[in-house]
Amino acid sequence: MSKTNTEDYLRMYTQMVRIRAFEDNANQLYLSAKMPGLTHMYSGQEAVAVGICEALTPEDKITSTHRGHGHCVAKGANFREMFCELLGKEEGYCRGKGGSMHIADQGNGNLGANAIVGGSMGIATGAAMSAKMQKNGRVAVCFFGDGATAQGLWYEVMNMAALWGLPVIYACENNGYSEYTKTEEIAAGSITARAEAFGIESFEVDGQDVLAVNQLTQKLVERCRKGEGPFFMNLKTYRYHGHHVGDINRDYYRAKDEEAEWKTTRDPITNFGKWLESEKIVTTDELVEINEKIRKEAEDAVAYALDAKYPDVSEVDMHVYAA
Amino acid sequence: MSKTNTEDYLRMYTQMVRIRAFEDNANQLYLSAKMPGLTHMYSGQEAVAVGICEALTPEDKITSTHRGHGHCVAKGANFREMFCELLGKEEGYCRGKGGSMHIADQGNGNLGANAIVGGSMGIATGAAMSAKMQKNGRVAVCFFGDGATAQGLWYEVMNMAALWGLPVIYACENNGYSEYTKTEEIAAGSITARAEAFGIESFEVDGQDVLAVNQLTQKLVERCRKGEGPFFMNLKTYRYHGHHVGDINRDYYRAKDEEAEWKTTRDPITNFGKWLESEKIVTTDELVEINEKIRKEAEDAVAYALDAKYPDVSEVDMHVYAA
Amino acid sequence: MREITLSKAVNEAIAEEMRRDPTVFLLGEDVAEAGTPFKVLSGLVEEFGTERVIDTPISEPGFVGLAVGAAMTGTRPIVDLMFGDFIFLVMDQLCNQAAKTHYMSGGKLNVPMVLRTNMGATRRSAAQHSQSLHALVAHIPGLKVAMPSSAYEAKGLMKTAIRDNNPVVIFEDKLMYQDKAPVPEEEYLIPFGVANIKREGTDITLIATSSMVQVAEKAAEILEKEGISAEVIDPRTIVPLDEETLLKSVRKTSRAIVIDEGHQSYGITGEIASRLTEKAFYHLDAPVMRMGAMDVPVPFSPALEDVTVPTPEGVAANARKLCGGELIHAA
Amino acid sequence: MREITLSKAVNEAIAEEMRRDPTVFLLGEDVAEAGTPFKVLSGLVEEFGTERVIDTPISEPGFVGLAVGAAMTGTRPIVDLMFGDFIFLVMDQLCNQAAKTHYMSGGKLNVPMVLRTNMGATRRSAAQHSQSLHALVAHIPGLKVAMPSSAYEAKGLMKTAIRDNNPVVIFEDKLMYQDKAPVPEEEYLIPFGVANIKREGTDITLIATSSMVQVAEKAAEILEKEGISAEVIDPRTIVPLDEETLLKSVRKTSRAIVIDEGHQSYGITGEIASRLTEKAFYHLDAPVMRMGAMDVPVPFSPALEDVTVPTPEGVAANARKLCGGELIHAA
Ligand SMILES: Cc1ncc(C[n+]2csc(CCOP(=O)(O)OP(=O)(O)O)c2C)c(N)n1
Ligand SMILES: Cc1ncc(C[n+]2csc(CCOP(=O)(O)OP(=O)(O)O)c2C)c(N)n1
Ligand SMILES: [Mg+2]
Ligand SMILES: [Mg+2]
Repeated sequence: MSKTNTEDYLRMYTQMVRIRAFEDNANQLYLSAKMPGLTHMYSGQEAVAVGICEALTPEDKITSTHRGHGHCVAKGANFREMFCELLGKEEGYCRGKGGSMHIADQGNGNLGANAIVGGSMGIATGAAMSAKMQKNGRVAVCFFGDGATAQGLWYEVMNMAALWGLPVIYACENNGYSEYTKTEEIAAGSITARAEAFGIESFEVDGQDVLAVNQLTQKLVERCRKGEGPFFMNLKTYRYHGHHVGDINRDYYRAKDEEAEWKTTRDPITNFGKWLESEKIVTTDELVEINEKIRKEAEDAVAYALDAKYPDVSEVDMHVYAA
Repeated sequence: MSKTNTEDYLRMYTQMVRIRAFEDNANQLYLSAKMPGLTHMYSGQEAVAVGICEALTPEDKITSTHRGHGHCVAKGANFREMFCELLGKEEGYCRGKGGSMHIADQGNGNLGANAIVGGSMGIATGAAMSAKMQKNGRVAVCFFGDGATAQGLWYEVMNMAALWGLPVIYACENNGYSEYTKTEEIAAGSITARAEAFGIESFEVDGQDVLAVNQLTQKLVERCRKGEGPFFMNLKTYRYHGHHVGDINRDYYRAKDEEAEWKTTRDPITNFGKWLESEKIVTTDELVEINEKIRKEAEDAVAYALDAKYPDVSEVDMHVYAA
Repeated sequence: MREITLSKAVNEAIAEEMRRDPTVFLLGEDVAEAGTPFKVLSGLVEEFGTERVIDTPISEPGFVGLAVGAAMTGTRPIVDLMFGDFIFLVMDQLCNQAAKTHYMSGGKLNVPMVLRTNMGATRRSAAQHSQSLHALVAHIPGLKVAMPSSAYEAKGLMKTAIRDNNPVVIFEDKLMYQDKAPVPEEEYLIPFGVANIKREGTDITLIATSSMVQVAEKAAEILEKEGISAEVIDPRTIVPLDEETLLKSVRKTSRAIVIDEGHQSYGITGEIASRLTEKAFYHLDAPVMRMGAMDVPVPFSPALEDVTVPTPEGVAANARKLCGGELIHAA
Repeated sequence: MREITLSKAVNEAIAEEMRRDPTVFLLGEDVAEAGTPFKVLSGLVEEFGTERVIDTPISEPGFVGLAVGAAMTGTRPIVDLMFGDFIFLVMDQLCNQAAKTHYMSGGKLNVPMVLRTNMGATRRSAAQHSQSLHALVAHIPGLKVAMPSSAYEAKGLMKTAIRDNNPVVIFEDKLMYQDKAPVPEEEYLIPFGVANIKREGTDITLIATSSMVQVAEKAAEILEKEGISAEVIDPRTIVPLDEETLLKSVRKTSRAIVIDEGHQSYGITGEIASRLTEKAFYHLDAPVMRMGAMDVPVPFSPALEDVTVPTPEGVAANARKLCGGELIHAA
């Protein structure tokens, strides 16, 4: 493992911590009834979003999911605009119109979180299609969950992506659950084989290992830019919280032991932090400092967002149609 | 090859000839402007419908396609009611309301032709589900074309069929074309591998060989009844006519030579007839007699249907809702 | 009479029908152990087992298709579609297949299935989890469409739907799952196509669907204090629609507002208003007014979302104008 | 002026826009060499190549999804949906995604795409290939909906649609592809939301969409012989709807019939009739009448199919009654 990439490593570490901090605050906002609606926490899956997005440029596109805060942070978004969006404020990335389930830092190539499971599979593939047509070398990454592989749309768009050699990477965040059901109970055969059947080169990766994810993505992005796409990544990962913030009593579908096991032995941040220390890339103090700085940044952003103003009611029928 | 099955063989031969005769007459009706709308000829694919349906009981269900006359005949329908339906007459199987694209002899377990490509994949799978729930030992066969494998619905229902072990057989009539396009240009990877990826046992069969089709289907039907379904059959076959009756000039997408080759060397009826003769199961004269009888039957039915009356106009708003 | 929640009422209706008829079964995402995210179906899998309360993959078109096929072959599926917004995903199976099978087969095949789903905004769920899309299915011949306005209707209409031999779509308002209403212990069914006069009145008719019935009732209370007597009518099913009851009221009051939570344009208010106008034109003192949801995707921000749907105050204000003889839009 | 078919008009519009703007491209089943089953797109692949005229697999939800993504990222896809009936398959991508993206993103993302499809019965194509489903998309905020009534409109509206920054759905009547009309050689665009007065008249207003404009015109000719002067108006786009032009006419004639080929119930006629009634109530001598297609799946049999859609004779008969002061339904 080369140690010349200190800066990259630190950025990856930082971005993972930023996601965790964002989610901890979002969860708090929800639990204290300061946040409207409902939200799905990304905590536990940070290495996926960060490992992938760090291999992309801001011009590359991603599409995101109902569990989309992590992708948004990883693709370069600011806390302030994100918290404003979560609270329905005017300064939110979507002027408060989207909320948690549609959050996106569009300027950094995020085409949007989506509340329809699998709903963005066509959009990501279409973004890759337009990249190919415009010969601009851009790549599109389509994030979706293991449960989303049950949507027929995926097979339709994989077929077209494969036929036309589109620069798209399908990234399945395989956290083992679809809402309150183990995905293995609702997915027959092999998810990876399904992509392979369309002639799509596929990879199974440890989604808790940010470096493994990042290195694979870098390779695939490069190959996509050369016209060798599409690709499929099956990333084994885990969500720490319930399906959504209100999903508290989950013993009936997921054992406490299993949760504890993942959190204590496979946490992507802890493990990467330890590795950084063991490789002498950072000191414990430096890590603490990073964490502290981010904690502060998140708190400031929350305070800012809580104070920020709501959109004027006249905005309600703005943006139905583009000029 | 056992020769004790003379009766079965003759019935299969007869049914294939009946389909061909039905289609020749339907084509004539269309060309002479006596038939309204448009229609898709099944000629060339007879061994698929007959090989499969001869392995089913009338209680077993099938779902059919836009190219559905062959399935309908093979599942036991009469010419009269079929021609009446094609001409929109009251005595048609659907009282003239369905026409060619929705033709079905419902009493023999045909759940209907379908004008939505892939549209019946869920219906067939649901019929299998209800058979399993009702423990009545019935099997459902879902006919569809190679082009239909591009519909996402197929992957959704295969997943459920595989998860729940449903007694359904997916029968892909792989005639190489989707309308005016070679299917290989619009299907990536391997169609068979797509089914296998869901853990579905799959078979590639010569769809021009009625015995091969029938023997495989018998096995799979039996296994379905024992709870070992679902299965997938990829049946290589060929359509002789254009995509629809009006598709006359098709050189731009399909070579005349290719058509001639299939018709002269791989015709399911001619070849099966030759085999029956060579195995001394029938004489040439007997085959001529069968053909002659069917020709007459078809002509009579056409004449009957041409004379039959249209539904009364008061039927237009009958059958919107069931009582 | 005991009071139970709308959620419980739906649960009871389904349980009773499943007990009565072994061919009835449930199908959908997280309907079994989880009892749906709204917990409406809790307890059913314990009583009826996983063979009749079936968790599906996230494959809406697929499992609606399965239900159509199962319904054609001797069973009576109830499909749970978690959010009404997902109806867009199942339109082909619902409208090209389920709705047309009976007709296309010349009456030979039936599709006795129920699609239960929901509607309703102001839950801060944004544009893809807040729509009220009943107008779309009401437009398709072959489907019946029920919109319960309370626990009482929810139970009685659900039981009727399950016994109906046609595909029926039921829209429950997700904001009302915890609302209680008196529901008899004894069995009852509510026939389709029979409107319910929730409140009698003489000056104006408020025709309202689903949760808008509550809005209309609150408006009627406001108006009563001002001496305006409003009649509130709930059609209960929009297909079939009980025109007679609506017409009778409008002929009496000479004024009407149709209130619905679907988008106003090309929604159901235009149809209802037109039928009334066509058949009671010479009784009307003013055009039948319509109040639907705004023609905007449902915004997330509470500051915006609340203004998109009709409110009691809004209804009262319009009723006041109509009764006061103000010719609102009329030139 | 030269006359060309509607089919040719659509072809020209697309070709001109593809020449003008390299980001415009075509996507659909058999659009390239085959030029679609209706041959509307013949010749385009020869000029623009298979990189811009793209044959897709039979994956309607998939390729509409691709178009949405492509539209969000710098290109302008025109999607060919072979039959309007298949719109049920693409509703999620069209209505949950394309229609809402601009709004949900707070105006940051645009989806400039065109979905061209068709409508129209009496082609003996039965229930799944004959529907006129424009009401469904007209109900969804964020979509624009155009319904050309002749080659002239087909060209001008298509060009406007391609340049529009929103998702636009265009319904062409498949019975009209071979109908000819005068179409200028010079470039022109028809703005959305501007109705066209096809024929002036004073006694009654016939508002008709798509091929029903011809029906209305024929009815007007019949009526003229009887001394009844009918004004025929084609809204051209139903979203946006040019209310002003319609209202002006109705205020003048005091009577109106809205004629459309979609199912009548919960279709577009109720909306248009309601808007007119709301804003011109006191000018009306009779309720605005509606003539949609029957509320039945489209039957195959010619003996049945023909009676499901409005005819010139039927329109004339109703107009006669309205003008004669017969109070059709009114009690
Ligand atoms: C089309 C659709 N069906 C159902 C839902 C409800 N739903 C939201 S998230 C979810 C589970 C998704 O599982 P997965 O794709 O594995 O993502 P995860 O939540 O595990 O990140 C479901 C069923 C939805 N939003 N959209
Ligand atoms: C959903 C849908 N898309 C498109 C069509 C138009 N169409 C009718 S048949 C056909 C080709 C089908 O090919 P295949 O499934 O291989 O069947 P084949 O015609 O070869 O028997 C198409 C595209 C349709 N009827 N339904
Ligand atoms: Mg998951
Ligand atoms: Mg084929």
